[in-house]
Amino acid sequence: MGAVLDVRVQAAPFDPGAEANAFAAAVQGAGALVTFTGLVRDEGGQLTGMEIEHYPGMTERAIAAIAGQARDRWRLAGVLVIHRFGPLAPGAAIMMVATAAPHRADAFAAAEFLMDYLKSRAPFWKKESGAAGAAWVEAKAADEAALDRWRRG
Amino acid sequence: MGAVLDVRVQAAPFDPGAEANAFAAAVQGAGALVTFTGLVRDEGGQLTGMEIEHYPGMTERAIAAIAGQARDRWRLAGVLVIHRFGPLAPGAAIMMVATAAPHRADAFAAAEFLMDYLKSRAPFWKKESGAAGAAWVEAKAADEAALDRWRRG
Amino acid sequence: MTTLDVLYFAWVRERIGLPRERVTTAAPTVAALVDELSAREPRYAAAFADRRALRVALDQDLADFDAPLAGVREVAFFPPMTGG
Amino acid sequence: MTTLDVLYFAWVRERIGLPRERVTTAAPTVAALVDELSAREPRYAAAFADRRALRVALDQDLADFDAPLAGVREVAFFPPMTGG
Repeated sequence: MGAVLDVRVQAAPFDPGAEANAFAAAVQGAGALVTFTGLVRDEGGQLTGMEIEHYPGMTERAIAAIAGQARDRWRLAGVLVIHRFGPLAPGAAIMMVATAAPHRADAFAAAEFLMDYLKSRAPFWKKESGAAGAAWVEAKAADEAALDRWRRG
Repeated sequence: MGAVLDVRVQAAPFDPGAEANAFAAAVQGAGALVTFTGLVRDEGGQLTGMEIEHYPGMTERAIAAIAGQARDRWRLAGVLVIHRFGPLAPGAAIMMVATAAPHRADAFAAAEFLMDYLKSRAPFWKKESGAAGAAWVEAKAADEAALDRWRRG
Repeated sequence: MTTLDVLYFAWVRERIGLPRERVTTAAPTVAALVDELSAREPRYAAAFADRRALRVALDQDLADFDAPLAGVREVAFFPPMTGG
Repeated sequence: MTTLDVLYFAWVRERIGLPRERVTTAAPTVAALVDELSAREPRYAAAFADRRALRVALDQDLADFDAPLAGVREVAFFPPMTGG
């Protein structure tokens, strides 16, 4: 099916609501739209900023492969992935995924799948800055474990 | 926890992207935001419009109860539910839910739970109009079955 | 005898031809009320023909057909919901 | 002997002190290349000390440490990803 596939890796800020509306208009006809937006937490004011490093070239390639898998696995009208790199302020949108489908179960499952794979298989690394200095965010075992549920199908 | 709880049942159109951004700002501090938007499908031009009937009073009560259950069950920073009634044009947003949480698994699960319950337990009825006339949308066995997965926990 | 507000929605409303009415009844349960209404006129009988296709709410909470009507002020009949 | 672009990201880059370099090597596998680099200087040994904490990509695809380097032009070392 002629699903919309839009992947962007960028330093520039983006407006999640405006992107969701533009995506909904682009896939018009689909009844169900799911979005996930990841925001920089302020950790009760402890976090002063975040920096995201990525691997140019591989990033786009990895995200496109993950999005393609989602499109093969569920009945989707479209997939949107936007992921920022560089410095980000507390409250800023780090990334978003949006999925559109005729039925909500497909849109939800594909969005969760995309998030689980992006978190652990796309080459991004987060470094958080606070009063105590800057530190690389460690990968969580739960994120790696989250991939298991998609291996059964 | 002082979670944002915002439920609106209205005839007026709404802007899903603008609502998602306003909700994100209201719950600032949460790292994960999930939205679901239900749109009127055009069924390849076959559908000329939709009318939604509801049960004033019970609607708000049922949605508030469902949202309260979600808030008790997952760690959430906020829940937003907007559902329209009255006439709707193809492509229009029928309803949306948004959930905000520290972690994405909670935000996704709560959004799916809200959708499953809203679909089958909130008193709304859809009537679709097309070239062949108007007809009430029939409830799907799959929607009733979707509730089962939430009964285990 | 008690007087109830009885509400109809969606195709139940269309078949019966009105959105709400006041009904004075001695019916002890929802099922007894449905029997009483169905005996009135064919349009009621048509609306209530298949009870498995109907849902009922008592004072705006979903209930079963065998629920008692004691103390209830508002009864609503409608098809399975299709929101979302 | 072959010449590779070797890239480092996140704390691997910080420990080694540079983002990329050209390496001429006869190492047949990723593991052999890691051994060779680790023998160079303490900063490499520090970066590669715990291989379970490292990931490797060959020509921008994730690979294992026992993968062969034949035909590969770009090797990247980095910690587990933390995007999303």
